[in-house]
Amino acid sequence: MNSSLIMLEISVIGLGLVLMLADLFVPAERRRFIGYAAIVALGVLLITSLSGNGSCGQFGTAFGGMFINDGLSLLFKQLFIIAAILVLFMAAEFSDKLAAGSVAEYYSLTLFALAGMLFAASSNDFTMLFVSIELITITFYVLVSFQRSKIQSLEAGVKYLILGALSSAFMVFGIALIWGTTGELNFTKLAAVAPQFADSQMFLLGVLLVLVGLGFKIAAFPFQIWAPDVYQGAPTPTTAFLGIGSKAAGFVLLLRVLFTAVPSVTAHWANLLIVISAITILYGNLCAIPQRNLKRLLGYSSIAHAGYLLLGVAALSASGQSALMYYLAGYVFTVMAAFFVITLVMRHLPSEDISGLAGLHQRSPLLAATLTIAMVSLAGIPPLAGFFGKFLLLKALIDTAHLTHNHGYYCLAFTALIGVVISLYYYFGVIREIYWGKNPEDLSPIEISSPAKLSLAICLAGIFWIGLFPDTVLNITNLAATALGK
Amino acid sequence: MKYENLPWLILFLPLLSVAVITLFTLRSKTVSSLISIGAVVTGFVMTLLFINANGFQFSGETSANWLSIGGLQIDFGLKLDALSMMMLLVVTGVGGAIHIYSFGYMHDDESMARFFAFLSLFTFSMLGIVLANNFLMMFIFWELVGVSSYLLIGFWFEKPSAGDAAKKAFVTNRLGDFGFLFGILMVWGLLGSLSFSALQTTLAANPALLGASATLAGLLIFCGAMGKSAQFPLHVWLPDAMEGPTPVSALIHAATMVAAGVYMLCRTLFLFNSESLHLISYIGGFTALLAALMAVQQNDIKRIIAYSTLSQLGYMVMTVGLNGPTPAMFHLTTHAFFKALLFLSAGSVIVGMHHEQDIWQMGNLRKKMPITFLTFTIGTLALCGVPPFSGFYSKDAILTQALAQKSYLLFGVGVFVAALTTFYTFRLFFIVFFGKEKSKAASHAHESPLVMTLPLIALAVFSFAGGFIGITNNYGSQFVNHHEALSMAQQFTEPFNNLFPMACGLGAVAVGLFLAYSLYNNAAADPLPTKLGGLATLMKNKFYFDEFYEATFIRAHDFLAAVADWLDRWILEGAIIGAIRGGTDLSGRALRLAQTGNLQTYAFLFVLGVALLLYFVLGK
Amino acid sequence: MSILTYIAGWPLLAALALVVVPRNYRVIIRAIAVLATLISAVLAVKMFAQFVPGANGFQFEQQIPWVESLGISYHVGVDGLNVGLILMGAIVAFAAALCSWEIQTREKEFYILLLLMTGGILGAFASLDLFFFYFLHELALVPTFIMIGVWGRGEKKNYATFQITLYLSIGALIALIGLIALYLQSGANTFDIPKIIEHAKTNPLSLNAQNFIFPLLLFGFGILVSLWPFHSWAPLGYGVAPSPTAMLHAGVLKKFGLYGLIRIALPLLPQATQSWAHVIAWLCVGNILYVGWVAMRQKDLNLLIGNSSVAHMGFIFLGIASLNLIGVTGAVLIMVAHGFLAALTFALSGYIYKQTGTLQISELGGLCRKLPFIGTALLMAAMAGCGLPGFANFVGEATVFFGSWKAFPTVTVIALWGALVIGGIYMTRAIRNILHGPLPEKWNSLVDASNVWRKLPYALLIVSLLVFGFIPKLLTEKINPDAQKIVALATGNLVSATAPGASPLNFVAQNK
Amino acid sequence: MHVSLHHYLFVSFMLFSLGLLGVIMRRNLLVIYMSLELMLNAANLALVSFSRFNNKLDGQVLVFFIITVAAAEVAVGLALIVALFRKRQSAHVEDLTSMKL
Repeated sequence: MNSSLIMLEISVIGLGLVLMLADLFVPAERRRFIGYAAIVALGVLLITSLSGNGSCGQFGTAFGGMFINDGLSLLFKQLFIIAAILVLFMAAEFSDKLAAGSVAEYYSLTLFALAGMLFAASSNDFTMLFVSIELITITFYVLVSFQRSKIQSLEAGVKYLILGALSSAFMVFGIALIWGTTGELNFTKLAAVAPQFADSQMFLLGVLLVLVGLGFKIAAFPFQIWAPDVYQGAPTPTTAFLGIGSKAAGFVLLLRVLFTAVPSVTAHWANLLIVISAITILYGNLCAIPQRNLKRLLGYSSIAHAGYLLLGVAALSASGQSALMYYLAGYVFTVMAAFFVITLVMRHLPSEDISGLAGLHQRSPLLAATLTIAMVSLAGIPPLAGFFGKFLLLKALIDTAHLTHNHGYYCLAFTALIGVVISLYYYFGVIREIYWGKNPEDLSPIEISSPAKLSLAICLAGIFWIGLFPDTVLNITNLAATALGK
Repeated sequence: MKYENLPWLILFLPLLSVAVITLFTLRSKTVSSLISIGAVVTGFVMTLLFINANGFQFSGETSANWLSIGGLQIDFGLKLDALSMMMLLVVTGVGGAIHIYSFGYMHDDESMARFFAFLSLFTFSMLGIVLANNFLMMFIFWELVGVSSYLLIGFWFEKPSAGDAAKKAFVTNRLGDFGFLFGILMVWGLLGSLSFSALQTTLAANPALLGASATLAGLLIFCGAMGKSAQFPLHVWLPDAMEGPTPVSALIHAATMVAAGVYMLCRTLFLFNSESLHLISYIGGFTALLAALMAVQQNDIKRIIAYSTLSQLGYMVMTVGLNGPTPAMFHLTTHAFFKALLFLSAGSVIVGMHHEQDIWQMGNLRKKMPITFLTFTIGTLALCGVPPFSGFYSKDAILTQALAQKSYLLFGVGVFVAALTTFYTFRLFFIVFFGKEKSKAASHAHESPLVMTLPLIALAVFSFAGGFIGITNNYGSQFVNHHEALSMAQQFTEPFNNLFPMACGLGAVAVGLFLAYSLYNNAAADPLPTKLGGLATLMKNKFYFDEFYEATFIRAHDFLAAVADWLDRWILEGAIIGAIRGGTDLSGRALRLAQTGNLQTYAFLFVLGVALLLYFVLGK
Repeated sequence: MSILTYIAGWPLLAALALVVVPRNYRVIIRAIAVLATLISAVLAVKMFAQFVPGANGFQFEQQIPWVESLGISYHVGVDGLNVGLILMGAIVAFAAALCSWEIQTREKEFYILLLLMTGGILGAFASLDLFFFYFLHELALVPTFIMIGVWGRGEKKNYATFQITLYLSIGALIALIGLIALYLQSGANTFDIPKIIEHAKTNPLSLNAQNFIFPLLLFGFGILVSLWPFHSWAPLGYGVAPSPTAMLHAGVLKKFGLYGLIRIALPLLPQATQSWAHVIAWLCVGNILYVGWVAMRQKDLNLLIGNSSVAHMGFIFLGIASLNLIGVTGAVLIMVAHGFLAALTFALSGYIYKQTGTLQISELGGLCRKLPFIGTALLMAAMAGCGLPGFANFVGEATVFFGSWKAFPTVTVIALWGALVIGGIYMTRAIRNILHGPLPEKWNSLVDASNVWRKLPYALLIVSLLVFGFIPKLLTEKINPDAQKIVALATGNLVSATAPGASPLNFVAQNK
Repeated sequence: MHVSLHHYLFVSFMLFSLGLLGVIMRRNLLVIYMSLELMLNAANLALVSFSRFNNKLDGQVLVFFIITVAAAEVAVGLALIVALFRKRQSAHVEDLTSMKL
């Protein structure tokens, strides 16, 4: 077995530990620089991974098939690292609102969560799945409740804790049942034997319970209930990371389980997936309509986006999966941009009420434009990332519809359409607040630190690049999707 | 044909003058008016040149393709034959006179340049109608005539009444045009062409082509004439159109525009079958009678003349309907002369009276304005048809035609209307020029300047001699296959060949004259209302047509508009869209009630979700 | 590099440039915007002049692969159908940029959005790739929203802003689903319209597919074109929009859906088109008659114009529904003509609003006295609006009538009534109440469009209307050959589309 | 009496359901948390018994993982609850509704 495959994960964890130690020696006012150091390190890792001679560049399996490096894991690992980098930037901006002097802890916890995600990306075994998910979740318990001075942060933490534990309990039990019936924990092996158990109720129950756990992570109906509260209460960088990292981790695992481990079962669940994603889309968008708190609004919208992403799963086709990943890639930058602006604009406000955005176009045209672009991209309007992603998803969906003659898919497509239109209402409501919001109480210009500018630039570049030049990313995602198949 | 380009010049000079005036010379009254006058007078000269180069019997076309889309071939072409050339003369000649007259009449109006631009625009459109060689082109200029009359009637747009009159004229004409275009489409659909000559040959080859819809098509086309020539039931706009400046009334509402309808009927006569012609003739006769009756009780000098125009147009249409295009065009031409003359004289009177138009404020003007008095008299005699004035010949031709067609009812109507005409004209004549001054203005009236009286004299000459200078020959050569040209002497005595209609005509004149004299010589007030009672008020109020249309057509459209608007506002916008909006919003507010914020509920919903999932998959 | 790329590219480039220009350099910002639109207008005229009528295939073509795996490529080119539209769009955009002097606050944002919108829509008309066709059109959605929201007028602003945005995106998304379905069903595995059409010639779409896709396109695009009963967004939105936005949107953007129907639906879904033609024809009645009546009722000038422009869409739909060469050509003619007209009317109403601060017709009156130029222009616009010969609209409408007469006589007659009578009524009423009559005291201070820059946009648009009204051949000879191809594909036979020579008998034969 | 796999599974189902009920019913955070642990251990029991009856060891290995993870979870969780208790002077779920709708 070659442990060189997990060098990336090891180095991330090591980095986290180093940061913790560094915390002891660096004086409090300098600690935000720890973050920048971490960012640089992660940047190096990212570049190596992109250049292909990094550990995750070389494909193969380790730990007796528990751990796999393939196109899928590569793509997701890169996304995770990018997300982490942006989150660290954000945290550096946010640091003064975090518990005094404990910034470094925040950084290292972020890195541990990242490590969990990296493991999730290449887990090919239920044990690995469980451990990585728990690593992510437990770290997030802390990250969510990190603003200990703020009651809402703690409350969000507890809610996340209880419901997270509940879901993992279900998941564990599901794993137990799967293993009990099939005697396999490894996805690849399981795929071989699964067809025999296709009608064993206990096996199906097990799979469903695992899906419950994953459904919780991606905040899909009917396990979406936690999302708004946690998004609202958590410190903004955490919310961002939660909205991208752990959602993406959930999705990569979902893909692995559904299409690598039990494809024979999944094939029968088209209608289940259709219904789930349809309801998820509608729920998220409808609830968001009257919402005034921006972070909570994005919480609801992230539910809706889970629904859109599930379109790609429901399509049950390689193009669907690739569309899903494409959409996620765009989603990373878009959401990051949104939360970055929220961080910069609202960190000094008591609550994240939308009215806080009034007059933003005067206070900082850059931030105004960025948030607008983020909202437009979320709404899925050209020429931004969100549009091409939705386009691909719809295309995959209609393709399946016209191959399988399952009219449910058409209904799903129209549901998505309705969802998009509803979402336009509240996303554009945000834009309205930015450009012609009523009586802004504060018109002082917002000064933006250069690192913040840099990361905003990264986000915008990503949004436009993925929206305007899809070819490269699309090839990667197609590759990843093929990796899933075999 | 010789001078092939002349007609194009004749047509486009006025347009050019419009362009020049609007673009450059709006500032200067004189230059603009001279440009416009120059355009039309040059046109007149060119027409003369062209005619004596080609002669009246000549007939030809010159055209260029304007639009060609598959089966739709539309030429921009000029048709030149006796009919159009004669009309060219009338339009440019009478028009020229009126242009010159207006130079004096409008002299102290600060937007005179605009006036002349409009006048040229009108001339252009009218010439277009006259020269058009196909239906669509005729329709195009038809519309342009409509709009230029709209502009001219509404020239004094600050006056609300002027604005309203313009609007009314436009919309009423539009109603006619609706039928016209409808008919054009129908004809095109059946015969596949729009060019008059092509249609004529096609129909001559195979008369059955129009088939069952022949009558309908004919009547629809007639609708156009109904609008422009103000035939019943679309006659209501013409009297109001008198809001425009008097030269306009003379040019548009006496000489040219209103004649367009009749001209168009003669131009497309080959399309009409006997049924449609029959109906047309009765509409014409009825209009003639109706208008004459209305005229009897009007007191506005211009309106009286306007109503007489209506009834004369009725004559013409009736004659066309009686399959007599030659007399119709004959009367059209002479009418153009003497009616323009009357209007312009009336204008001169109005100027002399300082824009007083009520005849009961005038009186004894023959002393104050001798020239005007003279020309007016000539006009009156011509209108009434006193020999040897032009009107006598044309009206006699009409009556003869009616008799020849054995349509005795219409003949009777014709004679009766002749009597009425004489009556109301001389009523006007006596009240205005005889008796004693009925107001200060009348006693201070003065003669108009030369620039105005000269055109009067010119027109007077034609009104006198128009009857026997060979107009009928020219038209006859157009319509009657083997038409033998008459010498001037023959024409002079022509009516006396068959005495009965002439006798009736003259008798009618005599009766009318006698009545008018006995009632209105030195009358201070109108004795008629007391004599006629209800009928008089009916006449005075134009038989309540305006009120009737107001109550039906306008009201109906406004009602439908109100309904549509209501539907749009309350059902579509309010109910349906509102329901969708509100429904979505409400369902959102309802759904989020699930987010109680209570952990227990969350856990419960979570478990419920699991149960749901399991049931959905395993339960079945 | 195709000239089309420049026509659409300059505005977008200028928009980018404006981003870096400091906001207080107002003159420069304005100059850049005007210049960019001027350049693309000039280029468009050049392109229009160089266009060879009846040349085989597309002209000024350019193709750059964009996403090979999906068969998406940046592919622009013109034929008779869109050459006029691009010209119109470019000119209107220039006029709109000139009219933007009425914008006094936050010019920078305004011009950026305006240029974005312009480039997008010009590109959309030029593009021959389903994806870009949609993609570029959607660029206008956000600018429209922000422009109406920030610079709009009236108290219904917010409501109208959201209604227009949501309504339009519903339409766009429905159309998008239709387009994707078309892409998949065609089996050509490319978004390239000419390729798809070629492919469809040999193996056409199944009847089911057609009957599924056509309604999506019809109603998706129909919503964008304010087809009755999906029209209510238009008057509302244009009522509150700042005039440059209204000019671009009502004049140019609105034609997108119609162009889409002609370019995509007719040739690719012939059977469905034929079976739906009646529906379209009768929906036109809704536009022409019903909305015409609504227009009669309006108290606000912009609402009146908005409704009348909705009514005009009816004629275009009628032309398309008639499915023959004459009708389709007429439809394209009106699309061009109405573009100029709508732009002109909204520009004028914008001027009047700027001067008087109201568009309530009852408030106005006698303006011809104080505003001779604007008044005359408005008079001409109104006359063009009720189909007066000499203006391009008449040619288009007449052609449509001739075309639809064969297919739908009844509807044609109704349309005639709407065009001649109802149109005449509300236009003359508007003139009577706005321009004619005595001038109220309070308007004695009004000033007319004085210098040439102020007059230029109006003059430009009027001239365009007159040119195409007097010499329609300029357009028709370009439109004809390609309209013929489209009609041939849509009806499946060349004979009914064209009757060369038009000898009476074969017309009779066709009526049978 | 011979104890078969199903008996073990039944017991673990019972434990699981008990834990579930506890989570839904009880108001005190700590008790809820304990019930969650109960559910985890129900899963453990199932795993162990499975591996006992299938003569495979992976199950028991997984159990060790679960126990470890659970320990970590408890550590974090209790700390969180305590922190919250400090702020609120209550560990009752009804008091945790500052964010809703």
